[in-house]
Amino acid sequence: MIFAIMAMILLPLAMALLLLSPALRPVVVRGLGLAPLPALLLAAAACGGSVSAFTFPGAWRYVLDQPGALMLGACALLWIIAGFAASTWLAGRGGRGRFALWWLLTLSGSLGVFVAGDVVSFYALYALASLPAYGLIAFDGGEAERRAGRVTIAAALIGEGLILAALVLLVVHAPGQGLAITPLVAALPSSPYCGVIVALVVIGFGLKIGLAPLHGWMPMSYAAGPLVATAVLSGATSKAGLIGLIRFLPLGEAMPVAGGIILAAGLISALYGALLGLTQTNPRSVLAYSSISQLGQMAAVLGAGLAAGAREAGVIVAFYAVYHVLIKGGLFLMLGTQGRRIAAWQLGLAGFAALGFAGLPFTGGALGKLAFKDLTASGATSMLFSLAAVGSTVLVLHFLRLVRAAAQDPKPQLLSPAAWIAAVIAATPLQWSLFAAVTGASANSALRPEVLFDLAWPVAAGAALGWALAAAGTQLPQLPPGDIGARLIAALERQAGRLASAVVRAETQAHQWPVSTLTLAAALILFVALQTVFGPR
Amino acid sequence: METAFDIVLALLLLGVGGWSVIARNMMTAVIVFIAYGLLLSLAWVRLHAIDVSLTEAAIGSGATGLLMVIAAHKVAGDTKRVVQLSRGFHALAAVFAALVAIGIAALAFVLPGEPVSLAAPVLARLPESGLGNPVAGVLFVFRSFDTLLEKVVLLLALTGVWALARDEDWGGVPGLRLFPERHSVLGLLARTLPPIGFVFAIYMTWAGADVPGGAFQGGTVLAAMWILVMVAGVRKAPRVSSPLLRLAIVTGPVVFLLIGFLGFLTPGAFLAYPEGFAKPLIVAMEIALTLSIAVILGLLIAGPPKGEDAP
Amino acid sequence: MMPLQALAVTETTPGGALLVLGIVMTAVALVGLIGLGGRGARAIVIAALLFQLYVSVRVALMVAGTQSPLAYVVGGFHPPLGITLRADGISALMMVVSAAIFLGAAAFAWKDFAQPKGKPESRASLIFWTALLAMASALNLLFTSSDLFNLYVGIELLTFAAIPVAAIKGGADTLRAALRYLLFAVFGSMLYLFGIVLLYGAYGTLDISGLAAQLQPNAATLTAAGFVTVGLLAKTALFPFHLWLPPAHAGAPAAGSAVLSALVVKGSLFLLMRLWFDTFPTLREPADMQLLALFGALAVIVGSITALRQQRLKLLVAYSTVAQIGYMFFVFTLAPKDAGALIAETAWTGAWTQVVAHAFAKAGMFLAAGLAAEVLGHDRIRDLGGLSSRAPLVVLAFALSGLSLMGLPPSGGFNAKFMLLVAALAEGHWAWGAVIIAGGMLAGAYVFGVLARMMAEPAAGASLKAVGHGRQWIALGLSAVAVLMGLLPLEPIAFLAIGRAL
Amino acid sequence: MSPVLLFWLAGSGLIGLSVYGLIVNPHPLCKLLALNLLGSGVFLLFGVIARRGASAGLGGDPVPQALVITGIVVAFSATAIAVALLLRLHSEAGEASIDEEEDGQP
Repeated sequence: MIFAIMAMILLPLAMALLLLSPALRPVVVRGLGLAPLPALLLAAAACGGSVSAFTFPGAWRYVLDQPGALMLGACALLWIIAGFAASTWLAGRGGRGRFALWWLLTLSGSLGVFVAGDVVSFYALYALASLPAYGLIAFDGGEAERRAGRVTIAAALIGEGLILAALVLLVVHAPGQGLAITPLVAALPSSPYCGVIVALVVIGFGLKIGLAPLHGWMPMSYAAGPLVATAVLSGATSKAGLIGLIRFLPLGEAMPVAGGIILAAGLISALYGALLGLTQTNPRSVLAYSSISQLGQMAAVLGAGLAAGAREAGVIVAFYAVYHVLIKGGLFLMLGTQGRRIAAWQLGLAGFAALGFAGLPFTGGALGKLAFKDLTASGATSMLFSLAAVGSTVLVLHFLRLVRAAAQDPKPQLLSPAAWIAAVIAATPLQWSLFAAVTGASANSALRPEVLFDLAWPVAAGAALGWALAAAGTQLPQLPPGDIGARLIAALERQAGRLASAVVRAETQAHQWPVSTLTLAAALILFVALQTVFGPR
Repeated sequence: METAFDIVLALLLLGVGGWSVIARNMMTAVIVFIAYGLLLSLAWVRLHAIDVSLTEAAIGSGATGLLMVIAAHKVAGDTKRVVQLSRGFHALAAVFAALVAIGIAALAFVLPGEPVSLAAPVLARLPESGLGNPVAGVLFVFRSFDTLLEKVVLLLALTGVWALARDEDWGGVPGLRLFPERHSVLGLLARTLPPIGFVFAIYMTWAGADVPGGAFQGGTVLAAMWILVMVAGVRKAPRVSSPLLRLAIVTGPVVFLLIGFLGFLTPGAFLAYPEGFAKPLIVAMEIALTLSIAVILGLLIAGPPKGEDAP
Repeated sequence: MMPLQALAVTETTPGGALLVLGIVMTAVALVGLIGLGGRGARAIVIAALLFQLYVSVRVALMVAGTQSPLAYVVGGFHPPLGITLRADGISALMMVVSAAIFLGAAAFAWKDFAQPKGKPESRASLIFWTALLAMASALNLLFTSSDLFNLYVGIELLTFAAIPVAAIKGGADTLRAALRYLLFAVFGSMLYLFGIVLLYGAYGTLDISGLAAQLQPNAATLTAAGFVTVGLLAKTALFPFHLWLPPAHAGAPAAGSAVLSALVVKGSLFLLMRLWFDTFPTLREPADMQLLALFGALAVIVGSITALRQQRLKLLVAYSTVAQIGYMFFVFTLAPKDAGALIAETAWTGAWTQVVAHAFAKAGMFLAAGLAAEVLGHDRIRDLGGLSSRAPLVVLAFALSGLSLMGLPPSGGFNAKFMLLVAALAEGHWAWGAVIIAGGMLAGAYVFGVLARMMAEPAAGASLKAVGHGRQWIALGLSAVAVLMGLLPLEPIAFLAIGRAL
Repeated sequence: MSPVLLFWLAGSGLIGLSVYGLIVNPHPLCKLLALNLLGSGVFLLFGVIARRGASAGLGGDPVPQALVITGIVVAFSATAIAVALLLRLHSEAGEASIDEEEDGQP
């Protein structure tokens, strides 16, 4: 199994190295869809709930547990489907070696992060999942795409910084625990900096999953770049943030305050995403807001789990995420077929699958919602989740309307419809087959009438609301992708630019000869004075 | 009387040194600096450091001064002052500089009371080397490693100066021709002085083992003679690629290194002298060094090679 | 006994003669090079550097084998009269690193500084090879000498060797940079010299361990420490005393820049660490050390942001050196004299890992930048497009070095920053921790900016030349070492503490 | 007043003067001159320390005196390189200045 793990991480990197040879480049590009195969096999072996861990010399550790395996499997599947789509799409296109390079690097990190068992590997693979995305987003694009790429990278780098701080604090205040994540997180509640670490973890990974108000980069990022790339970025790499939360929140300990805050943040994000998504006119941005909403719900479930000390929250969220991986990826791939006409049955299929986000009965999404029912059973929480489901429904309908009405994409990115259909169709049976293993309950319980009713009413209400809005011709205001987040980013960009200019001016001053020598003399005097005043006697 | 002399000398040093710092005209500043160097060698005499005094006069004032005169002569036209400093900045610089000076001056009163000195240990072990001059003993026996490295520094300085030749001039002749026309007085001097200087230099080197003097002082005198000859145009400088010149440059360091390695064989340590052979070896080394130092100093002052037909 | 303070050694140990050879053999080669008028210059250089590598590895093996430092009493005259050489763990480490990088740089420059056919020598070849040998010799002297005046001669030797390399191209900008470098460096060494004058005046010895044994915190000593430190800061180009570094390092030929940035600035830095841990361990007071750390932090932030704003690749890389030097100054405050052994050792290992990882990464990066300029005919960052298709190995080398500079695992840069961060956060130095993290993020930004440009399509009308594979592999190899250092375990390395008290 | 104290004061004054000159004098040759002055000040102080250490029948401690001689040679080497650099710069740029041009970057 350890070889499978190594193969999973190294195969894409090896393929990336092969890109150096011009002769092999087309072969590698054609084989993009094969790179995630080891991951799929690996996930299949561990979805049942066994945990295996491997430690290498140098304290590198890999862990394959159920939450990791669930998301690993789903992501691998999406990467395979998107990989084949990408190969076809790239055929004959300029710069495909470049695209394949960024693709393979992201792939390696995006899958590896699910099995990383020590802080260093995790940090490395997390970075690998985040940073090369720039090349995918900015591929062949203009200034707008490059800016989207820059913003994505900036968000990723800031997240990396916060996470590094959290990791080091974890290590420092759990002396003698080594670098493996599990013992470190187990020692976390007794750390004097527990609150700080949890805050850093939540903000750091929250940035990755677009937790409002840290979501501004996500709609910008998903609106740019080739759709085949957006599919994997939205479906697969965003889950790196989720696995981060699962791994680094001490879910086994009841931490009501921290859990409550995360729950609240997640729910706010869930509702915010659903609501603000309605103000978008680009289907890609709508999907991005849907991601914000969905990932917000997942964070909320984790928060609820943390508040209650429910260790199983991790598995449950991972299970719910499986559906999101495939459907979100699939929907983006579908947008890539827009140059062709989308048949009515296709739209229906997409609608059915997307309504799974709202918990439409018989979808895999419904099973996901059932799985976390127990954790979110308290009155207000449950109500808010239902409200989020209503919002999701309205958002999905808005999305479908946009897709149907969309004129031909100005630069069609013709992808084969087979790809998205495969992803969408695979999701539901996958969820059904995994349900029992995750919850321990039979999947048939999802077919009980009262359960069906519980699941169906928010969808029905949402549908009614959506229909009513459409019928009344209500015009919601239109906001730029990223709404206040985008404003925030623009302001930050301006301020950062101003700050950088000021720093550069200061540096120019400082490196003038008279200034520098004067500083040297001043430093000399200061140094001796400090020594004399504070120094030893 | 002596104290009065010292007070006048110290004040003169400060005054002349300060003048060279604030002088507007660069050539004035440089000439003042040379005068300052001569005053300084007097101060060294007053500090009972004759070896240093000779070196200061030869190198610190003489050779350095000559280099700076040449430079000041060539850049005399420079007027551009890109950075205009404000009055406040000048004041700030003056304050900081004064603070540094006051801080250092104050140390005179707080230096640990017991003067420390290695004079006794030096004298105790000097007889092993057969040398009579304790400074030479430090330079060539106890800390000969420093002296060896200092020779490498000189070689490197030469490399650094040569690095500034133009590629097309490489291999040519160093361009120290201040007076293109034959100059009668200079020519006369250049013909009569060198033999005297040569003898004097040999003496200084030879004597350096026992009384103040040594390879550096001797080498400087030789270099001065050589420069005089070159400046007067009596003899052309050799091409920098000339094998003979290269040989002269490296002779000193090679002999030094060889004697250093000889120490590995007997008595068994790098730069240690075989018992009883210390003095002859050191004198041999000094002679070789005098030659190399003279050539290197001359070349350093002559500057990078110039093309044959450069003006 | 302070943690990490050097243990005194007074007698020549077996193998001590290797230390002399490590310094003198390159000097012999240098003398030979000048004497022979450039005949066989490259063969002499390679032979000398190979020998130096051999000596360095032998020294490292002997230090590791005996777990104690090597020492050599030059001429048999013990301090305070004579000079001793001494190699502890850090000396041995730096000797090996320096020999390896010098060899890499020499191999890289093999073609650029060949003797022209039919002529005995060209200016560039004589000067470059002589200076290279002198730098190698001077660095070994700095790594092993334990006499403060001898070290003064060493830092001057190093500077005088670096100047011709910086000036060898000969344009007005380059010359200006070299002159700045020389004047500022000499200013620094004069301050250093005055410091040791005071020390001699107070203690009558210049031997590092002899001084440490009798050190009193009196005014003369404190002043001396100040002068010595500030002088060396000027030579190390710590912000804001970096005025000479970017133009000088950017103006040198690629192999020269690599050596200057990777090793030469480390020479005076090594001396500074040596002084504060071995000569003045008792003076390591928080106030002053915080001042050093403050300069370091400013270097990290200002250097990185300025690098981000550069338009020329070599200047960007040079400013990145300004920033990376800053990290090394955290060690002074993160390993205080009253620290627990574990934290002190973690900070110590982190700092040396940073020194070594930066050396390899920066050497690789400068070589890559040089190759990029050769392929494109310019080094404007805006127009780096097309490099990835023409010379992918160059881009790879740049990326691997960048990985280490950003501090992403697996890389030596990560190990260094991780350990420094551990020490910073363990002792509650939140500000320095934040700076270390922010520096990594900024480095990520400038490395990524360059990589994105390199991966772009070539600019219209750009004509790309081919460069030899050999030199690309050298750049890649050096960068790869920086990355492979990430395989070391994240814990204090015992070798670095050989010869010191814990 | 002993010569020791006198020359110590003179040396510190020289160091102060040269630091001032080094900071404010714009022409590199003036800076070089200030550096030489700084060096001579430092050497003079070393000489004072040597004089303080007069013992065993010697007028001064020979070790600092020897070190000063080495120091003078090293300083001279620096001067030689600096002058060569300065003159070459002068002939390349028409003006020897180490201040950056206004537009440092092309």
